[in-house]
Amino acid sequence: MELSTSILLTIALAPLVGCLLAGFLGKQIGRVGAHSVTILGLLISCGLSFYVLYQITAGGAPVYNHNIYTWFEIGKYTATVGFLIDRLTAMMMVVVTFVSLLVHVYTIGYMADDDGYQRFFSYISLFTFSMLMLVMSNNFLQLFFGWEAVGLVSYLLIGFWYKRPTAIFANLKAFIVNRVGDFGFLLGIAAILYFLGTLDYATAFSSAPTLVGKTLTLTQNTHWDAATVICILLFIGAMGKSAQVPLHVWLPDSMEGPTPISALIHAATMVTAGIFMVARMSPLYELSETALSFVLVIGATGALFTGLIGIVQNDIKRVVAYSTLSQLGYMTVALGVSAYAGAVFHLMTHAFFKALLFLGAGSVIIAMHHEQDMRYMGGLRKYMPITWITMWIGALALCGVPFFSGFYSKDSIIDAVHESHRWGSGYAYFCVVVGAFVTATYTFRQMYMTFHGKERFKVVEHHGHHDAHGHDDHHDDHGHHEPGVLSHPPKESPWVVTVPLILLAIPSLFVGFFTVQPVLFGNWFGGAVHVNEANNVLGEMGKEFDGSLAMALHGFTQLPFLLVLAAFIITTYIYLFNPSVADKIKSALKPIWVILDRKYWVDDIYFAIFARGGVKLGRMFWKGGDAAVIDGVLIDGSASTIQRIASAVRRVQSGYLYHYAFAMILGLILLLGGYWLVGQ
Amino acid sequence: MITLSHFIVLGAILFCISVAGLFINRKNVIVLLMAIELMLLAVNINFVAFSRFNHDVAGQVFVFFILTVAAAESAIGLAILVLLFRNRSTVNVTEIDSMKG
Amino acid sequence: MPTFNDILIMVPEFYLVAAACVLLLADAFLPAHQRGPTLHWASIFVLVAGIYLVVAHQPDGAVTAFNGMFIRDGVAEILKVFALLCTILVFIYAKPYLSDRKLFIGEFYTLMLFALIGVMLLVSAGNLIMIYLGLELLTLSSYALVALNRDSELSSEAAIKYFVLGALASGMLLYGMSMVYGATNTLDLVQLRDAIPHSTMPHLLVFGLIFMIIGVAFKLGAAPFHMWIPDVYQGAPTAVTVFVGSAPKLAAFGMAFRLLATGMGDMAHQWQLMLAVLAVLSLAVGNLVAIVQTNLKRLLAYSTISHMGYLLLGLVNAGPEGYSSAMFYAISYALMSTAAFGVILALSRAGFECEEIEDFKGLNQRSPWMAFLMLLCMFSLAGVPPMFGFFAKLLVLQAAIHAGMMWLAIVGAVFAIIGLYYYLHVVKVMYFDKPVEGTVVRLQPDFTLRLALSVNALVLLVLGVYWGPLLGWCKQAFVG
Amino acid sequence: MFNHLLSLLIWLPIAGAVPVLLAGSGRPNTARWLSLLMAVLTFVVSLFLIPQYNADAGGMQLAESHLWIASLNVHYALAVDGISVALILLTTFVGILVIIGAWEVIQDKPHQYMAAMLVLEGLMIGVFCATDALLFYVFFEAMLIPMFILIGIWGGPRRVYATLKFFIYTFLGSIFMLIGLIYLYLKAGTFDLHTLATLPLTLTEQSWLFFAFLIAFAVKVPMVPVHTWLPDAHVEAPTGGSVVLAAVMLKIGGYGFLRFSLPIVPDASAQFAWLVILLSLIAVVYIGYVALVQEDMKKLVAYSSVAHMGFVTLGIFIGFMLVREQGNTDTARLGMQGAMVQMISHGFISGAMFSCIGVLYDRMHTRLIKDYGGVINVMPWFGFFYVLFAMANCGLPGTSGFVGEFMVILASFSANPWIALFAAFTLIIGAAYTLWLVKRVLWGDVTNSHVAEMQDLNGREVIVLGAFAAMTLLIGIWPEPLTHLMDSSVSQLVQLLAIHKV
Amino acid sequence: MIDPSVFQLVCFYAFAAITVIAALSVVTLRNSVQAVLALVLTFFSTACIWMLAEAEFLAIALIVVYVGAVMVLFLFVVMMLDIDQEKLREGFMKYLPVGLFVAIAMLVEMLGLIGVRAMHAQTMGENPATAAGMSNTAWLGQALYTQYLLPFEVAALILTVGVIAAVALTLRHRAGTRKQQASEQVSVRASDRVRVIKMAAERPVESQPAPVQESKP
Repeated sequence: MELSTSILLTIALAPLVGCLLAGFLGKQIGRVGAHSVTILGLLISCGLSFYVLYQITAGGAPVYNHNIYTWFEIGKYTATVGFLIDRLTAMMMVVVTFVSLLVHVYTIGYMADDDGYQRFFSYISLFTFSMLMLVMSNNFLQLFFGWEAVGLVSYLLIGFWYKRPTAIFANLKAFIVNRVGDFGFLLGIAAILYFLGTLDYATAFSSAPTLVGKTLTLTQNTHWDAATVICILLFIGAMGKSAQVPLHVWLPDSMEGPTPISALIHAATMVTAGIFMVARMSPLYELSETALSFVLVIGATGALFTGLIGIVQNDIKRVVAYSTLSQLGYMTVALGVSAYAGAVFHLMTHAFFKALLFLGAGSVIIAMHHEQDMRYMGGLRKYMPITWITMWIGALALCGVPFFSGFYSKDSIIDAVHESHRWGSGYAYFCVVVGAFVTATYTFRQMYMTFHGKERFKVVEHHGHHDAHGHDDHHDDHGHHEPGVLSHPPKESPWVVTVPLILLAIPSLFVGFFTVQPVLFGNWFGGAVHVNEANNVLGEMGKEFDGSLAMALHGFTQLPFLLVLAAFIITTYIYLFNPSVADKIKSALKPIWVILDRKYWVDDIYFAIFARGGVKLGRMFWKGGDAAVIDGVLIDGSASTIQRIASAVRRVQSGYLYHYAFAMILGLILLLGGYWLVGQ
Repeated sequence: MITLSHFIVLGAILFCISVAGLFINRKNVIVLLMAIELMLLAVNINFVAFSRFNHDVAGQVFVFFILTVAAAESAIGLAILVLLFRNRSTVNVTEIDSMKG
Repeated sequence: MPTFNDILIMVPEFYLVAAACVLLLADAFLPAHQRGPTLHWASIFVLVAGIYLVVAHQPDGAVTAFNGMFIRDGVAEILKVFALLCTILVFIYAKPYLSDRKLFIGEFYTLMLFALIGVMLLVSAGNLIMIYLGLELLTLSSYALVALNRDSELSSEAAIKYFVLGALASGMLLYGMSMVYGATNTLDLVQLRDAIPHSTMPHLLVFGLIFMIIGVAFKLGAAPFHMWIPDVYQGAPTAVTVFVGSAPKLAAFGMAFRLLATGMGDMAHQWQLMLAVLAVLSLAVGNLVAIVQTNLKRLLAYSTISHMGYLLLGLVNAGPEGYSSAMFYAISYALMSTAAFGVILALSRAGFECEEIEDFKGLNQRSPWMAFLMLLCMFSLAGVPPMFGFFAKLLVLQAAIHAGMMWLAIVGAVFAIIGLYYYLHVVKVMYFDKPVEGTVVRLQPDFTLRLALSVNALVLLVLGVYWGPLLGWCKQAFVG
Repeated sequence: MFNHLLSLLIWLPIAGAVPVLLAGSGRPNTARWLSLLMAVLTFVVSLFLIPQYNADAGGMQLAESHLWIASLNVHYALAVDGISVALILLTTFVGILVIIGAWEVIQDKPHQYMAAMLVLEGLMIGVFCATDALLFYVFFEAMLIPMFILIGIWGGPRRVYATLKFFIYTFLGSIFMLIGLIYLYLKAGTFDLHTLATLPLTLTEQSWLFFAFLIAFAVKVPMVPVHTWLPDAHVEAPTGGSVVLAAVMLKIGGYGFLRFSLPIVPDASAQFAWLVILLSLIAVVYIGYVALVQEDMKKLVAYSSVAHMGFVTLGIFIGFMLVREQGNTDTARLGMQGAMVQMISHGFISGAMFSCIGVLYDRMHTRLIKDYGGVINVMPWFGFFYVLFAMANCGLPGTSGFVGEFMVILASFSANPWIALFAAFTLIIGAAYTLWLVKRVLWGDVTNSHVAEMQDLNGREVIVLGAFAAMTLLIGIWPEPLTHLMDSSVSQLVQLLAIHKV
Repeated sequence: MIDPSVFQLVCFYAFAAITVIAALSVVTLRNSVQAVLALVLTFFSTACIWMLAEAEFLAIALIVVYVGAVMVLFLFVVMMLDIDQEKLREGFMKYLPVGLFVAIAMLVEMLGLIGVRAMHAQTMGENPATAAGMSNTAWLGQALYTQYLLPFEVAALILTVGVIAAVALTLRHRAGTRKQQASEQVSVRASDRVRVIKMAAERPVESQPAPVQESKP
């Protein structure tokens, strides 16, 4: 049965309606009204998404690819707005709407006392709409629209607490870094239009083979392969959005936003848009080995090196953020070895467990009265058991412990890299394997520092201070409170917080086990993802695959698990039994620690070169170019020159009669002389 | 034998003298007026000469008119001069420079 | 011998001479308190009737009278109509100014009328003698008019400068005429034109031509023969300046046309380049020096010099198209300058000349209408569409380009930009500056003045839209 | 009425200025209502263009022609094509908003202000209608007078410098065009643009004429390096003046290229297309950097206007590369459409940005960025609009700012990837300067007591900003009606690009 | 026997020399009165040269009009204005070189351009007046009153303007001076000047000395 357009439109527009109602009528409908309409919108959207997924996978609905309306039509170029619903899309829709729905619910608790309550709901609904437009698009234009729109919402949400200087710095940074990516992305779209003459996916993919042999002439002697150019340009976009090295710098800073959006946008959905996009463009990427190697190397670098930074972070959210960077690297590596399904699979599992980790961290932060520094936590498990347990589930999934969903996706990626013979796969394999150890290290460290060990906070009861705590604190600077001093003892979060945690813990546990076979090895995506036979590493792996259970059991003997185990032992020793070792290691490896703490100085270099350098360059252009040369010399200069000439010439008009007469006589002599010279 | 060039050269010389007079005389307006009379005289010599040498009456008629007009002109010029002297008590050209630039 | 027909052709001139004489007598014999107003209205009536006489009974094509001494043709007709019109405006504008300064005397009117007769004779001259006499009639009257304010130092200084330089210029003109006469043996312009190709002494012709061009250039006020203009414009009583800036410019164009086109048209290739050089110098000097002026009358004087540069751009074309454009320019300039000086006159009063640019500060606050009229004048002078002045510039630029002198047109354009600055400066002072504390700008209460001035300035806008007929008229005059 | 629709459009506001002026300073409210009435009336009349103009047929329609100056063969000739219709609608739309925007802001001689605005509106419509070069020139120049007055009287402290610079700069540009036009007239015997387009010209002639046109329109657009009048004029102009200047007047430069450079001197335009493209790219990159460091909000937006208008010239002139070197007319159409959409869209966005700054200025009487901070705390609704327009200004998809830039970048990639590379740089630098501005003005805690006292938008301001916002979003979400309106005309223009005159 | 033509030439040179020297004196003499007298001499010798050219009427007119009227006017003005002669000639020498240079440069240019050589061949030939069978004066007069009637009338107009202008500029109404008031004279009525008193032609018979209450009107 063909999917109906109105259902798809409803899926996309229901969150938008919620957003507009909550945003424009927020005052009128109040807090309850705001979260009710937006959650209702999401419920509709999510429910219908599940329906669509069902129809696509089980209901036998054909791939939906129709235009809604024409955006512009100029000559042979037509830009439209339309939907392409295949299995890839359907899965993404479910992930997006499901996580978003849970985040909406969670937000009720997390933002309970915030002034910008309605605004926040409006934003996250707007985000859901944008993300849906992105994943449901059937053309590059709409893809770009969604691409930028999620960027906008991300900008708004990172700067949600606009009074914080760090937040408004972070959102500007996030937007501009993303724009660097979009810069490449837009050029990539332009290149597609140039080579393939269309913005429509289906047409573009079907004519993709014509790219072979085409080149782009950059200079007289430089000809680049068309597919490579297109793919690298598009991937630059993905690097921005999915925070790949070297455009990763915005993501850790984006943690300035409220935790729900860290979970939704900066972990589960938006940052994976790049992964989704590359998977979507697989017919193009398959044409260029070079581009895929590029993707591979970038991803591998990110997977390892950003994970390392996570080890030295003390902010609970930042640890998760660096973990996200690292995991995005894994996904990218999967793309790089043409294991698109693996990437998307990891995307899905990661969406669940990373959202879980973020929301869990958020729950901790609520309990700690918005204290995010793990050095002032510890021993929280007895105060908040649900959070503790669910977070452990997420943590183990993240580490890739067999049977957890993360294991299936991550281990498959490691295997796929191992299988691949693509240029750079050796480096990538090293990175992802070491990355597994690093992941486990920072994850266990985080869990121990938060939930186990000694309580490193004090509880000082304030009286008559009821209003000052809680979520109003958002608007205060961090330094306002003495660190590690709480006015109430920490307690478990309300049900609106814990229910989403539980609901996310379930898929984190099981989704991998049940879906790994079809998604990875069953050609579940069908035509949505295209892999050349020669590159089909998953296909190779599929030949050896004999069930989820076997895979998990086999996993216990593999190198990645052994590394996780090693990390477990080390961190357990250090953080549970002998905390002083941590400091010793820190001082022993001071130089390395500094490198990691300064995040390889990437931020500093960028700030110095691009931000400060840009301003300096701008000032030079302005003062030197516009003010000095154009205005100073050309405009005002010529004006003052004319003034000077005028002042000089006016002196000829001396007032003396004999000068006047002399001028006339001189004129006569000149005319006579001129004629004498010229005329004769 | 007197030729046309004699007259014309004489006229030219007188013209140049008057021009020089206009220029080198920096003090007295009256001399300026006289230099102009010299110039007109040069013109008249030309006209008379051309008239005579080309056997045409028009030149001499023109001279007649020039003489007439010059008389009226002198009258007005001197009137202005008198006016100037009354107002400023000077006919010194170097002092008549309240308007310039 | 003159026939009745000769007199009939010259009826407007004779009528004006007679009227001037009657007014002269009336001035002498009317009681003192009646003199001023009577002469004023009578003069205006005389001029209005004069316009009628000029326009009415216009013979088809060009006719001559008194053995070719006098030519009555379209060119003369148009120039005369506008000269008369300008003089009427001058009378209306001048009246309150003159009354305030005890200059409301008969001599003003009679001398103006005689000057006007000079203008009319000059533009109709068919003979070198007539050119000379017409010119002298005009200039002698003008000398006297400039000096009319007998107690003013500036006035007499302006007059003596004007006189000496004017006499020098007419001396040069005469010298040139003598040479041309020597070369062609005739003084009649038409015969002159016929004789030029057969002249045995072509050098003499060019030589004379140069001197005559100086005479014309002086009358126009083209650089470097412009030196008198700023001082005379500033020193003369404003009521006289407004005249000097209008009708005599028309006459100067007429004179140039008669001498250069009618008389020496065959030598156009000789004088074109000379005029071009003069045009460039005028544009440069006029526009540049105007920038640094603080006195509005002096500024307008320099602006005149630059405008004469543009007029020369038209003449350089040396064809009917160029002449018509130059005439159009002369007319437009006369109307613009009359209006601009009219505003100065309207704002002046006893003891206050209102001629410094400073005096116009904040005019828009005090008298928005006057400020608006002045704004129209300034934009028109600057040549900004849709004002009249723009189209005049357009035509002369076109004429210059058509003559193959693209470089000249470009020079004209460049100086138009420079010129724009000082016109805008005046507008700026009126509109953007605050009025100086303590000064009171009071408008002359004279209703006729206000009405005429408004019409005069608005015409600059109206003709900017509806200038076709005037151009057609000008072109018609040069056909055939 | 439809026979003289265009005349009516031109003269209605101009004639309307007379009663407004006559209302005098004594009855300011009468003047205000009268001028609003006139502006609305003009807008309503302009709406008739949509049904009256046949967008599918394209070409010049609704023509009127009367002999104006018989002896010069000058005609009062009006006609519109799709591009003109779009620009006229923009003009009349903005015309209403500036009058509403000035309602109680202009207290000093409001009747003169309103009258000047109306006259300006009529003249601008005239520019877009004229099909006779001389008529075009007259409107083109006459516009300067009311603008000169607007900036000079109601402008900021350095208004005199700014307005003189504005006037002389523009005059400088156009006077050379006048000479070019005269030259053409002498060759063709007419100022009729259609005839001039078919006039054969040698390449040398075309080159000279090209530069004559270039300087005129480059100043107007403005292109680097003749752009410096714009920041000054904008900074000093009253809000309404800035809005009109940015929203409509700059478009006349781009429009001029279409009407003059393209049809009359196609070969020279093709030959020197690289120059225009180069200047456009410099506008995008260099001006982007200059905008980044501005300390005055209006100056920043003014510089961003220069950068955005770079896309207009870029979109027009890459057409030559595409058509002449590749025969790629469809892409050329895309680029040209992009340029046109950019013109319209920039009209709304820059108008809106300047209106926003006007809103702030009316409350604080300063335009320096450093005097603001945390405005969102006290003016949330304003913040909404401000962010919306800022996003539109940096070309966010879904807003009109994206459409034109998108098309131009797509088309320019086909012409030469390097061009697209530099053009697309606007994505980064545009976002940087716009959002940095937003950050410093809007976000953050309230920086000083003056900001704390600011009131949120009043109803009048909401109407103005809301109208701009509606148009910005409408075009951003569904540009098809706009592109369809202009498509036939653009396609005809692109056909002209291929015509060789030598 | 001297050839008349040679004699003429000698005379010409003599008068021309005087003219030139006198003209130079006009522009160089320190004393204005002397300068005027030098100018008179210039005119006089020029008149003689015109005589040589057989333009008798003009020669006489030059002397009558110029020497007799204009120069007298000049002298009158020079003497009327009390001018410090010494001061007025200061710095004269400073500008002489420039003046000389300008004058000579111009002379060279002029003579070069005029083409004096070509004129050298042109001789006077027969006196046209004599050829027409009349005197120079009649010859001139005939042209003046027929062909040049209009200019002649205009010249009259110019003279009128000269009179008006000169009077308007210089006539001053000093307080206390008595002068004619033409307008008053014209507008006067008989009643203003003469009072006609009605009175009886004869004294009545019973005439008495006037009573006290009766007073003279």
